[in-house]
Amino acid sequence: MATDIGALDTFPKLLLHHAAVRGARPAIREKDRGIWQTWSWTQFADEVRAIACGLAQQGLGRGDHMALVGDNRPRIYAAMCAAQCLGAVPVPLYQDAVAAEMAFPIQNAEIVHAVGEDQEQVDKLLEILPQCPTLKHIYYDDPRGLRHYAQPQLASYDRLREIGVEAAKRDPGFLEREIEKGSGDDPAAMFFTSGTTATPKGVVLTHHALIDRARAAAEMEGLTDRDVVIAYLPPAWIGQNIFSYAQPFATGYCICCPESAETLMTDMREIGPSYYFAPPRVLEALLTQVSIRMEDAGRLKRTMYRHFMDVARRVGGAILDGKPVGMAQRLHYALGDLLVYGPLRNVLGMSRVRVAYTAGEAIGPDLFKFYRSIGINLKQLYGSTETSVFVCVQPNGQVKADTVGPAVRGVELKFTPQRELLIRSPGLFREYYKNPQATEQAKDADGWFHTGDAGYLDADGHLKIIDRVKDVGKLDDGTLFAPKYLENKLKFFPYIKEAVAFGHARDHVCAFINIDMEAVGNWAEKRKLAYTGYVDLASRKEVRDLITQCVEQVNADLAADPELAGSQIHRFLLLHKELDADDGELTRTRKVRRGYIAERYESLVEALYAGKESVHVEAQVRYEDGRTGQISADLSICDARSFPPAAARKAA
Amino acid sequence: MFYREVGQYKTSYAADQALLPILQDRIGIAVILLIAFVAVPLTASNFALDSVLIPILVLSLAATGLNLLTGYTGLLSLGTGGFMGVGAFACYKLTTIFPNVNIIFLILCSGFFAAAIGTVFGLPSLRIKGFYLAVATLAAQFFLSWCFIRIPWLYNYNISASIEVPTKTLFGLAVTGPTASSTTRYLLVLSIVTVLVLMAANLMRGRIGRTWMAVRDMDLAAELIGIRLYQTKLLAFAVSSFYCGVAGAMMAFLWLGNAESESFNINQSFLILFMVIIGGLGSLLGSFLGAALIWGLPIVLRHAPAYLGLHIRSATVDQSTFVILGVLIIFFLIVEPHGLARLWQIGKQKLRVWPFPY
Amino acid sequence: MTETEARAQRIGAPVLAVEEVSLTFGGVRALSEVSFDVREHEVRAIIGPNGAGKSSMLNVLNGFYQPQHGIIRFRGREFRGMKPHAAATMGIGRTFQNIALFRGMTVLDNIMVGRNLKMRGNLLQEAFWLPAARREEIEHRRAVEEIIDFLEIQHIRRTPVGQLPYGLQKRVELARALAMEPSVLLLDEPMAGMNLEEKQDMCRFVLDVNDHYGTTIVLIEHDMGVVMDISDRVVVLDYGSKIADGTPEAVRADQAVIDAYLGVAH
Amino acid sequence: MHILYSIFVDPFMQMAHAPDLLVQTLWDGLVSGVLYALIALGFVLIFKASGVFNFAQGIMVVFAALTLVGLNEHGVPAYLALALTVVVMLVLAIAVERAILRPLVNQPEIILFMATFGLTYVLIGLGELIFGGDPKVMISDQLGLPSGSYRINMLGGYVQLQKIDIAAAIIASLMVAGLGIVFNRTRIGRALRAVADSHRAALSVGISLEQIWVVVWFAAGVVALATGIMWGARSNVSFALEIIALKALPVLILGGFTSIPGAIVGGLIIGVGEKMGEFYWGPLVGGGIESWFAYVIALVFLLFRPQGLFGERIIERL
Repeated sequence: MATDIGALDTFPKLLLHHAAVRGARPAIREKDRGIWQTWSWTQFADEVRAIACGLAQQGLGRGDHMALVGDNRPRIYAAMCAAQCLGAVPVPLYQDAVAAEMAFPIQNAEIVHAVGEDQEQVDKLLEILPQCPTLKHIYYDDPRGLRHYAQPQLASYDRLREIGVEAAKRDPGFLEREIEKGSGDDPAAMFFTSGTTATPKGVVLTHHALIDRARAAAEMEGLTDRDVVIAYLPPAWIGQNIFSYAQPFATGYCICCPESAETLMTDMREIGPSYYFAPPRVLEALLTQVSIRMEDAGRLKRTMYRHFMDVARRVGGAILDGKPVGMAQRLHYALGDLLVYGPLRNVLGMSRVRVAYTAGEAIGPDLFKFYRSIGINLKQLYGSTETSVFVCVQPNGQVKADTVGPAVRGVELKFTPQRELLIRSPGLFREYYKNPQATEQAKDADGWFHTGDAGYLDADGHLKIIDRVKDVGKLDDGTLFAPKYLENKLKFFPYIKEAVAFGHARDHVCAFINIDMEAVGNWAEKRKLAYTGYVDLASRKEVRDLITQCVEQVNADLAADPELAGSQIHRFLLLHKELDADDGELTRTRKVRRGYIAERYESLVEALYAGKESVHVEAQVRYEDGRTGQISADLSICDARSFPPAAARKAA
Repeated sequence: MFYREVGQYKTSYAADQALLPILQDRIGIAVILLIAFVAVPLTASNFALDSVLIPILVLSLAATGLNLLTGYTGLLSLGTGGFMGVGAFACYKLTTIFPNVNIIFLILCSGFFAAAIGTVFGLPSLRIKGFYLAVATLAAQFFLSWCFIRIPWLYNYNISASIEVPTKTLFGLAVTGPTASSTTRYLLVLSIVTVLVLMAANLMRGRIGRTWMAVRDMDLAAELIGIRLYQTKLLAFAVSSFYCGVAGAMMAFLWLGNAESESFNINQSFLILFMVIIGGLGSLLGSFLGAALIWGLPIVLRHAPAYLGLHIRSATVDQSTFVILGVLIIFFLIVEPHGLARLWQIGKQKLRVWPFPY
Repeated sequence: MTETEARAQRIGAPVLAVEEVSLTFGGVRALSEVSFDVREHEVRAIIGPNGAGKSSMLNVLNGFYQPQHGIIRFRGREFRGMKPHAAATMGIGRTFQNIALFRGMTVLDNIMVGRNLKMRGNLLQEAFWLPAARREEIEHRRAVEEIIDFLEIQHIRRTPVGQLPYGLQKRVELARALAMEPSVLLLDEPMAGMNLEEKQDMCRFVLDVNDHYGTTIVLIEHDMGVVMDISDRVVVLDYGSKIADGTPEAVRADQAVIDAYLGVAH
Repeated sequence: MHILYSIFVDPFMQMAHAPDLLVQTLWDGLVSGVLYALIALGFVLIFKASGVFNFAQGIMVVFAALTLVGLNEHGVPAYLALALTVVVMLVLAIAVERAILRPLVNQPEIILFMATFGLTYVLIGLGELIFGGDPKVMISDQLGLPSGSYRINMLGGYVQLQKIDIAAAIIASLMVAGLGIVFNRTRIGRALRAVADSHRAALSVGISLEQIWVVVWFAAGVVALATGIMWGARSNVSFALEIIALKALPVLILGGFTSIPGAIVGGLIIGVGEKMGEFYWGPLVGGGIESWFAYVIALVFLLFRPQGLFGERIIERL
């Protein structure tokens, strides 16, 4: 190859490389106006050139920061690359965050230029303008509804593009010169961690870090420019950005943006991605959909489905891993593939998935086994924003339900006495922006990053994550209490949407449980149970009995594992409302904010441990359109049978 | 179950609006055409061709014509038989006046005559609707039947008031008349039917098809949107009669070899109406399924006793066919008022979302 | 320059007017000597208690009923009574009180029917799907996709209309009317039977249509809140005759209107 | 010029020359008009009560006549055969209600209309299976129906009036009067009309649809039997009759689908119109125009008054 791979150390250089080598190949597709609009690598490079020159005219210089707020759209990724061409640092923000949450990042990074997708994002930026004096230019992509906006800061993306095209004509070599100035160590992007605790921190990642990790994982999976990825998660989350920005630049494959959230399922089935990433909650939601729809099927189809699912549960995973399986079993599975698993993968849009990752939080073992058993090569991945994602990845053939796989090439792992995991890798972040104390705290002198996760290496060298260090607790009698592990087992049942376990420094474990409105509602309708809304459904006796059965089944599984037998759930209550990010109970990526919940529902936790039968709760709730209302309900507390730990079990 | 729609995405409107956007459907149609054009001529016996396949194809074309009018535009017509007759006699007169002109061209031209007559009898459709319109087409049927007997010029003053089809050749091969082999006639009928049904499918996915369906569903709203009701209805009558005319011409020339007023009487109209209703109003596939069932069933019933070794007087078999046919029509209307095509559509939809129910 | 001043500048001369229009059918006197005008780019509301003749007025405007008396003036031309087809060609589109969608077709086909006036494909071109017909179909499909995107109904593009919930059917009907690229749009109770959220969406769409496409809107509506919010001028009908005409604030304070609604003995 | 003369002037000249022939044609027209009216009456009965356009009314006439004659052939005395046929018609009504109408309640009219096509085929098949396909002679004398004819000399010639036709006219008018009273005055009549307007509305006020439909189809069956007897007396009983039943359609067009007097008046107009047309204008175009002339009359009528003589004006609202 003309330029050796080493010299391509920044994303803009990679862009020019792809435009030269595979110019006609599709770089990015977007379902818009009913069909898939396609940008080839040359077209994408031209778009980036126009926007970069435009931004340069508008005064965006090396080292400046530029905010990007919006859904997965080709123009958002073009703007991101354009900023990098000028040596500026793109800062993607969550598009469903409220205005207040955007103020801190913009002040912190002194952002002058921002690209917003549509009127909704522009309104948020205009709302926080008073607190962000630095913000001078806001470019909007979709002009809908913005015709009468006369604010001076506003300019349309198309106008920016026109300025860029004229500028590029005047000085054709300008962009190449700017790109040459860039080097691997320059910051490529800044991601604000959602942070389950204090204010968010700006993680600065260099070109080198992102590209190196992207290449390491690509080589491991043999990704080529023929692969296809669907980009549907928020671009501001490193989990999505690595797959829809860093890796396509590293390998040249094509990313596809769905038309809208409602059409995601059909768009995914149309595109048929070969390389797929989904956090556990998305996989859970899919499984719940599958079980609800199968429940409504005719008796014949249901029995067929259950029969072949048992076959899959027994042999599916083994066949996928290439382990030896009897011929009769293999034939039986093949029949199942024709009748159930093939069509199921087809309807879920996953027929062409070669590699599927899940990460972001620990996944329930049964949920994980379900996808592998129907032939989807789902593998676990561990990483975080600070480590450019790829730390541990399960290679094909060594996939286990409860580990996250061995370290990826170039990553070193070390453990502190409290079992905290330390990591050293080329993908480490440079610093928390303008937060030296946090940087020291996280990265010590000789480059080890403190992940804050507790875990250990198992016999095959696979990393096994227990929980967040500060969450891993001990019951009074010292037995290990890993709340996330319990919560994931509970969440495997379609009827349970979210769960929060308590037990640290207590004598037994209790839990809050959120029922899944759709699944339980469907279950109730089948039994002719009338209910008015979420609160009424959650308070019904029959629903409590249903959830008690689920909890008792979890307790039975826990009893089988000597280490966890002590942390069986004794008492639980069904929350009167769904935990929601808008009320601060979850992070933007739907992770439980344990500390906040314990503090806010203090009275409920005490009632659980005081052995009370029921507790009254008054809570303020924020509705979708911003109005707040009062919910009051009497939550009755239920007891769940726990099982004696199994006698001497052979080592797990 | 057999559908694998993953990866079939459309990057252009032309692809999105294709007749068969899904790959598996394209494969299905290709297989059917292959069987029809290659396998059948090689294997089918003359009996199968002459008394089963050719009739079904010809009647399917007539049913398609009626479906365009009744299924897609909502105008009930009982004059199909008459319009087919016009096609047959027009073709006969054309061959006598222009003996050496290509027969296929004449068959298609006779369709235009039927279209003209159809439009004339469609004129009342502006002022009257529903059953009342059925009377107008019934008047056409009886009037045309009367003409086929009372106007000797139509059958060249032949005393038996019927027409004998002369032998016509195409590229040296006998195509009509007694010497023409069943296979050639079958292939000719098949190609004409395929082309015309393809044209009908194209019409239905374009502007004209939509205006017809709009007139069927809510003609008042259609008018307020700027659709000229009168022109749309007349166009429907014209195109529908064209199809019936061509079907009639093929019936005389490529199937029976002769024709007289009896073969285009009111019973023929009812027969085709049954095919469209049982097959499925508003579905081209329905016309084929209906024709195959309503024509095929009596043949099967007639041969069933012999096949099963029971020997029943042929008269009783014929009469019981009537009863079974009547019971079948009622049964279908109860089970699926929208006909076989809807059953086929439901089945296909179930396969697409297999293993889910919806 | 505030929002309202921007709107006031854009409203032009009267584009549609009715003078002394009276309509009776079967002895029922639906309208008696009603006169009012509608200005370019305006959102004109027609309100009044049930049976006041609102729908009949709309049906006269787009030619569904022919008035016995009075004149309709549209863009400088006078008509004793409109022909439905003529009204459509001149750019008067409408939606219906109880939905008049084509139940046998999908959402996309319903909206494409709205493009009918603008399409020229003849029988031969369409039957053989010749390039001329194919190009025209694609060009009009693109225009329809703009409207689908505008009204955010991408996810129901291929659903048969009969299966849609009420609110979405109303939106598809608005899309079909917009597909005709009307200069005047008659909306017959577009928000009847909708919950709060659907009403807010429909209000936003009506305003966007008026703003983005510059279409003059004639709106029949019961919900006074909606009328006050989005209409520039209001005409009030009661028992077939006009009892008030003016800005929403003026009309709300008008005693005759209050009596009509609160039912003072006539 | 000659054509215009022969169409518009010559026929009327002929009428003037042979008034008795005119009267005879008129009488023949009236008689066939009565029979058309009777068939139309059967259609109206069922349409008025169940909204179903019963295409099978024609074959029911044939089936009733065949049953009567068939039973008689098997040695059943005439009056007993008549009673038995009435019972057969009752059984048929119950069967139709049970097998066709009940499962198709609330279906659109076209579906019910098609179901009656199915019924027609079933009855043709059954008729032929049980009673054989060949035409039969009506046993009118055993039933005490008058035979022979009166000869009245008038207007310089003579007019032949068949006694059977007079009897038919009397029976027809008795039936019409009876049904008219039942429909408009009695409780059952009101229920019948309610069901016709809307099945759901009738059900909501507790009218049992099944009962009403059986009553209505039975009444139509009896009318069909009477028609079969009258018709059979004139020309023998055969399946050709079924096509002639289609003539009832123009009668309904003229008279309106839901009015009983309309059916009678419509029938007479069509009957007379057809006979006159055939007799005077037929020869001009080669005769035999009887098969379609009735439809032309109805069509011309429709263009001026789409809802027929007595039907209500159809107002379409949006």
